[in-house]
Amino acid sequence: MVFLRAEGFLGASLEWDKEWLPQIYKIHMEKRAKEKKVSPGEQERHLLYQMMLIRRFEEKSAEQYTKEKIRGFLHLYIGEEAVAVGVTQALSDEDYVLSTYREHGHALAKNMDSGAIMAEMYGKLEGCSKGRGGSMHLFDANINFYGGNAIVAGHLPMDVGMALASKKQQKNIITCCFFGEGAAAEGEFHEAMNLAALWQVPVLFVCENNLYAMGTALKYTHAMQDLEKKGGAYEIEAYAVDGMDLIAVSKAANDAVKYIKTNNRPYFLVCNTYRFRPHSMFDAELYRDKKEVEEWKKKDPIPKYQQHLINKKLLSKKQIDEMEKQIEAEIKKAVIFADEGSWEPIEDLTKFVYSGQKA
Amino acid sequence: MVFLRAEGFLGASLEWDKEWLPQIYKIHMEKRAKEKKVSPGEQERHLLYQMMLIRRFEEKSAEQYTKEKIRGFLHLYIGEEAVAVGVTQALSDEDYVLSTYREHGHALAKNMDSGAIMAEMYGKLEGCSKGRGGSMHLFDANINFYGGNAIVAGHLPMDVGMALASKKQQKNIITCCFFGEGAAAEGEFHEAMNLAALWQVPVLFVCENNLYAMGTALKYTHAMQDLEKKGGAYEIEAYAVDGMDLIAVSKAANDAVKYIKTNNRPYFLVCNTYRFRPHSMFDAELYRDKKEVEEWKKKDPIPKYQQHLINKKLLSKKQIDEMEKQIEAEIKKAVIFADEGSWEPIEDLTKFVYSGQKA
Amino acid sequence: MEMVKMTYREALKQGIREALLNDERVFLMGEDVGHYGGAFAVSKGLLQEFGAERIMDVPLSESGFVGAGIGAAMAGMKPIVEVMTVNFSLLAMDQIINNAATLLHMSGGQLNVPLVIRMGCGIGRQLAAQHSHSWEPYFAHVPGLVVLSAGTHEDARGMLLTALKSPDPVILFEYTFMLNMEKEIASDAGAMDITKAKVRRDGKDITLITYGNGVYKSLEAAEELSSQGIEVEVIDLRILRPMDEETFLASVAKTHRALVVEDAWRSGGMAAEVFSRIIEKVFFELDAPLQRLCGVEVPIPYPRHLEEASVPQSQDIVSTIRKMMGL
Amino acid sequence: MEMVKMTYREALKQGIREALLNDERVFLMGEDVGHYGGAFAVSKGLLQEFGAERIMDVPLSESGFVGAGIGAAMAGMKPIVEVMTVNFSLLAMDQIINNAATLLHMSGGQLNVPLVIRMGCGIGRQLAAQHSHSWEPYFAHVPGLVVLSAGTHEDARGMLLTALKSPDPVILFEYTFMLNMEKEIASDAGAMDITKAKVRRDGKDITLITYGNGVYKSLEAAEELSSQGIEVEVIDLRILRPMDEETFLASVAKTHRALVVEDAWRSGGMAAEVFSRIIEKVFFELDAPLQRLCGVEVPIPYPRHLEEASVPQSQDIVSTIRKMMGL
Ligand SMILES: Cc1ncc(C[n+]2csc(CCOP(=O)(O)OP(=O)(O)O)c2C)c(N)n1
Ligand SMILES: Cc1ncc(C[n+]2csc(CCOP(=O)(O)OP(=O)(O)O)c2C)c(N)n1
Ligand SMILES: [Mg+2]
Ligand SMILES: [Mg+2]
Repeated sequence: MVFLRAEGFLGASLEWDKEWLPQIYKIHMEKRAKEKKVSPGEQERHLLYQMMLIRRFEEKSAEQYTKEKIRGFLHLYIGEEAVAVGVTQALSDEDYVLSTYREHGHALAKNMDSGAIMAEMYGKLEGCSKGRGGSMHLFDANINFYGGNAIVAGHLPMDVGMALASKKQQKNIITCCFFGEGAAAEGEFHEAMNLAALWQVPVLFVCENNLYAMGTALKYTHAMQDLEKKGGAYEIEAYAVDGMDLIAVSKAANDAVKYIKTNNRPYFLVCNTYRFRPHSMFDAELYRDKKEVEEWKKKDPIPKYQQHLINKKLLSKKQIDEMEKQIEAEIKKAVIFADEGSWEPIEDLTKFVYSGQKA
Repeated sequence: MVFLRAEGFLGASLEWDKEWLPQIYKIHMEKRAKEKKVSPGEQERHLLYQMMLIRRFEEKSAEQYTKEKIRGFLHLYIGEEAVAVGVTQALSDEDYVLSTYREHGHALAKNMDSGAIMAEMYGKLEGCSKGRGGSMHLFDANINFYGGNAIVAGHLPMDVGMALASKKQQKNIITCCFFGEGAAAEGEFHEAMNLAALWQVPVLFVCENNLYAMGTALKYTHAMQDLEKKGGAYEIEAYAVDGMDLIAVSKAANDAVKYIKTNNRPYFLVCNTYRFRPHSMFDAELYRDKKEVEEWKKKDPIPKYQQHLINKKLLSKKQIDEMEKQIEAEIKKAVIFADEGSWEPIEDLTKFVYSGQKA
Repeated sequence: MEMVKMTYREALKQGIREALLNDERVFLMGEDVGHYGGAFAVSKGLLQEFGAERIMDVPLSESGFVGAGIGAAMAGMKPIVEVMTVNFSLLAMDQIINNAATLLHMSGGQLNVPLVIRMGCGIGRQLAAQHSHSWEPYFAHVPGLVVLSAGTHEDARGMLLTALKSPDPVILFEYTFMLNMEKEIASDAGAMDITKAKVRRDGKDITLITYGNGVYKSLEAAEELSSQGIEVEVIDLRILRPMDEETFLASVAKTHRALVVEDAWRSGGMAAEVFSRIIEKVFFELDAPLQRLCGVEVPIPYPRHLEEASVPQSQDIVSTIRKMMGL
Repeated sequence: MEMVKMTYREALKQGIREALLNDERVFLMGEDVGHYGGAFAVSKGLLQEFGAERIMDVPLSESGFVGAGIGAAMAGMKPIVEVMTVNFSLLAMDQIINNAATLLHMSGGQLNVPLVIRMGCGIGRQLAAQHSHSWEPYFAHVPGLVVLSAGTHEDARGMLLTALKSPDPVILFEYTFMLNMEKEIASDAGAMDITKAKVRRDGKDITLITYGNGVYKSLEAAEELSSQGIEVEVIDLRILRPMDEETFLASVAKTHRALVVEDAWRSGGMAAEVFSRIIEKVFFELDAPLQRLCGVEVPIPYPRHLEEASVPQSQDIVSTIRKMMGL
């Protein structure tokens, strides 16, 4: 196979892409198939499980916040679960994922350990970022989850750089980044989209359009509100999908990944969604109507997907109950893990300022 | 009239715009007509004069550069004259103009005194910026010329802010800014376009696409090279015009101004042009073919417009000769003015760091 | 003089409100200043009171709207631009330094930029490494800027009003840590001078120079030390640029000892500059080496105990001064 | 040791070329580094030699391509990112500080960023207020960054090679002013240490601490002073962060006098930090107040005579030292 020949970095010229890419995609799909649960409905129930886990995990986080176990800013993802789960199921474990400060859902979907997340939010040494980061800064390089970035849009250029590296290294992976519609107004969005398209790197840009950037509604953030149309300004293929529908998101994400792998070009996926909760725990929600929130809650992706699986006979009420128990147990374990975690000694404060500093 | 009623700042609500704007435009056009030269062909010859003046002034600048009278970076505009002249003729004297480091042409078109420009490039106290700025930083607030900005794209946000101020103050003016196609890759372009469209402020964005940003060709700068299409990403009306053709540029600029005045919205005008000279005097031009330059020189806007006027019987060879003499005299005067100018005393070095510092 | 109790947040809000009432050229622009009510609820209610032309919500685009503020100021308005926190100001650094601070000079004195940029600053809510910085030294380094630090409630209430009279760009630091803190201030508190440092407490034994979050912490430490017989003179720099050195030089000439306290990172912080001026101007007055207590040189960590350990606390001040006094 | 004559520009280029030859993970990315040959002709010919994958021209988008460099470094490459001049680095400040310098800490030690950012720095070509700054102090203030200043031809040749071995982000300052300057360097000059300051000239009477454009100017002044009987010890800081204080502290302990020279603005410049360390560590060794000669606090003006007046010149050094020595 062509890509096995290219052992070192940077050896091959740009020309190989065209013949080489469809092969890569085939191999990728075979690998994904192996990773996926195989018995009928198993994969579907797994996705449902992930959405439900995110939901319950976040509810528990809110609870721990009011108990002051978690401090700082806590941004909940509740309502948007179909996006993280639907997009991530299209990725392989080796793919890089970058996210924002509203990233618990993406981290869980990428299979980050829920105990490590909870411990991180407590600020404990056992947290995924050794407690240094808290809720906004989840990192786990082992599972290729690169944060947890709290400067809005600040991760988009990095994202392109990681994809550039993977292209130069001829790793057959893509880099996926999540960001809000508010982030798309930043100059970094513009620069990152242009660079990705110019360099033809495998990036999946996922814009989670939840209609608000803190309290600023879409119409005050963007003059042009069909965000997917922004792809055209960079010759980037783009698509908008109903982000409240797991099936639609999954299909769109699969298509996007296929496009990226076969064309070696970036892709811009807009997921139209809604957060049911305030922006963070500091938000009095003065800027939107309770009624609007209630309307959106009717589109809750979790019951919708449950119903779909029940209709398809891939899920029973009993299985839902079991899942709930399992999730309850997992979250309980996570909380105990966090509660029992340890505080980093103050003497270690300056650790991690430079590599190889005193451990 | 509606707008006479609104005396103070900020008094009126946003609603008045719609009825009020066409009236503003009418008044504006009457005013422009008065400013314009009135006898047949006078206005046309004036525009030709401006283009020729810019050309000769720049040639003289290059000469003064080799004599080391002018130092630093000198960016010549030769080849692009139709853009500055065609756009500026559509503006009124009160309109704000902002430009880049390649701004001699815009300054002259806006009627900046050629002696003050030459003296500035010499670094003399009599220069338009008291010699502090040099070639890249021409400023003259009296004629509403706001630089002379050498951070690429750095003036675009300011531009929007000036237009915002004029809107709040209900001044019936527009803000026009010139920038290169390279600048459009910067995040500031994205942010400024979006803000201008959101705030519906009267900005004319003029992108001078001369195909190179220093030595980086358009195809390495933008994934999507039909720059006017970028307007759509911000719901901004856009148009691309042959920037080597004064008549086309003038018409496009007049249309743009009309659009801005009647809709109170920004406009994005792309002028496709070419610089005949190196990027600056430090450029060895390794990145483009001599042949390409020669091809473009055939499209020189000055002979083209001369021929047009001759065909239209609005210009005679004799008149051209006269113009050339007049220009020669004006430039000679400018050089003498600069030569005879004075150096700022070193004791005044820290003047102009804060307002009202020792004079 | 009648005194009223109010939070630092309320003091800030009253200042902004008064500025809006005083001058119709003034408008407030920033992310979430309007509909949301301000990220830290400082501008809550102002949109309803003054309308959308005076209280402008802007998209996430720091370089864009700060630059727009510069343009609006050049063209005759008096914008107050809020950068939600100093951490995000890096995105607007080019506009602030290469444009706002430079245009006057570059244009040979033609273009002044009467703009005020307010920024939340510092630690205090466990917001971790991208939301907790103390970057006053960055701005204090730049000729052309006026840099103010509101370390007390009266300055929170009044600095803005004077800043808006400045013909040149002003950076005004406000402190997240203090938002909920209640203090008494004069009921008629208004515009504050923005040219001089202030002696916040008289003392004869040692000079403590500080600003921002350091002010109340230092006063607290001074109280405790006073009960131990050490009289600390506490000076609030207030204006970080152009720095008023007379006030602290006079104090050092009196006490012959000085400590500088700040939350900003140690290397290249404000303390280093204060040291330098003391050394250059009153070196022979010193009875002991100068000392500084600064932020630890680390991106601020999330857990409370580490966050607290990363900036000087009032107990650190007490023990350092005791050591400096040979106790 | 065979010596060869070369310009500072050539030294830089040889360093980059060697880095590209040494390690195939290394690539150079920046505005006009390829087809144009580098804004200052430093990378001329490298595109032809190494191809477009190793020498990448990028669009004007400083935040974007610096951020991309960070990402590429995180993912196993060794990017050299050129920011044409430090003046434009403000556009990438958020990426450099909030990401490159912070990721290691914020991720609890997981993500290091082995990136080198090269920047042209300082005055020298009458490029005026938006193209002439000396902003080393900005970067030297930031924990997590390694900040290098190539004040000599051998450092121009060799610092980059060592920098590329750093697991953490390095900012490497190069000086526009020196590009055409020819000096002799060892024909086998290679990687240079990046942990220690260097005594560039021994002396017993006074310590002169400098970096960057200050080095050759200081050596020139020292020569002249030597002929007048004053022996100046010239120390090139080289590493602005983490600063090697031992070298200059030892020198001050020997000479008991010190002057710091730099092109950067005075208030909050590197000199202030050097002062502070001297005061904190060897205060009682001082026989006289420390002094500093720094950049005048003004955006750099265009005319040559004003540009020259805005940074210390070798004659200023001579006369200041004579005064400090009581002559
Ligand atoms: C550069 C920057 N500016 C401002 C903020 C403060 N802030 C945090 S989240 C946020 C809104 C972001 O909205 P969006 O991108 O739509 O994401 P969402 O929170 O809706 O998921 C703002 C303004 C920040 N963190 N970074
Ligand atoms: C922010 C910034 N980056 C880089 C530069 C260096 N530089 C000056 S002009 C230029 C090219 C600009 O190209 P374009 O916008 O197309 O304008 P043109 O010079 O072609 O008129 C560059 C890279 C700069 N001045 N500012
Ligand atoms: Mg959003
Ligand atoms: Mg161009």
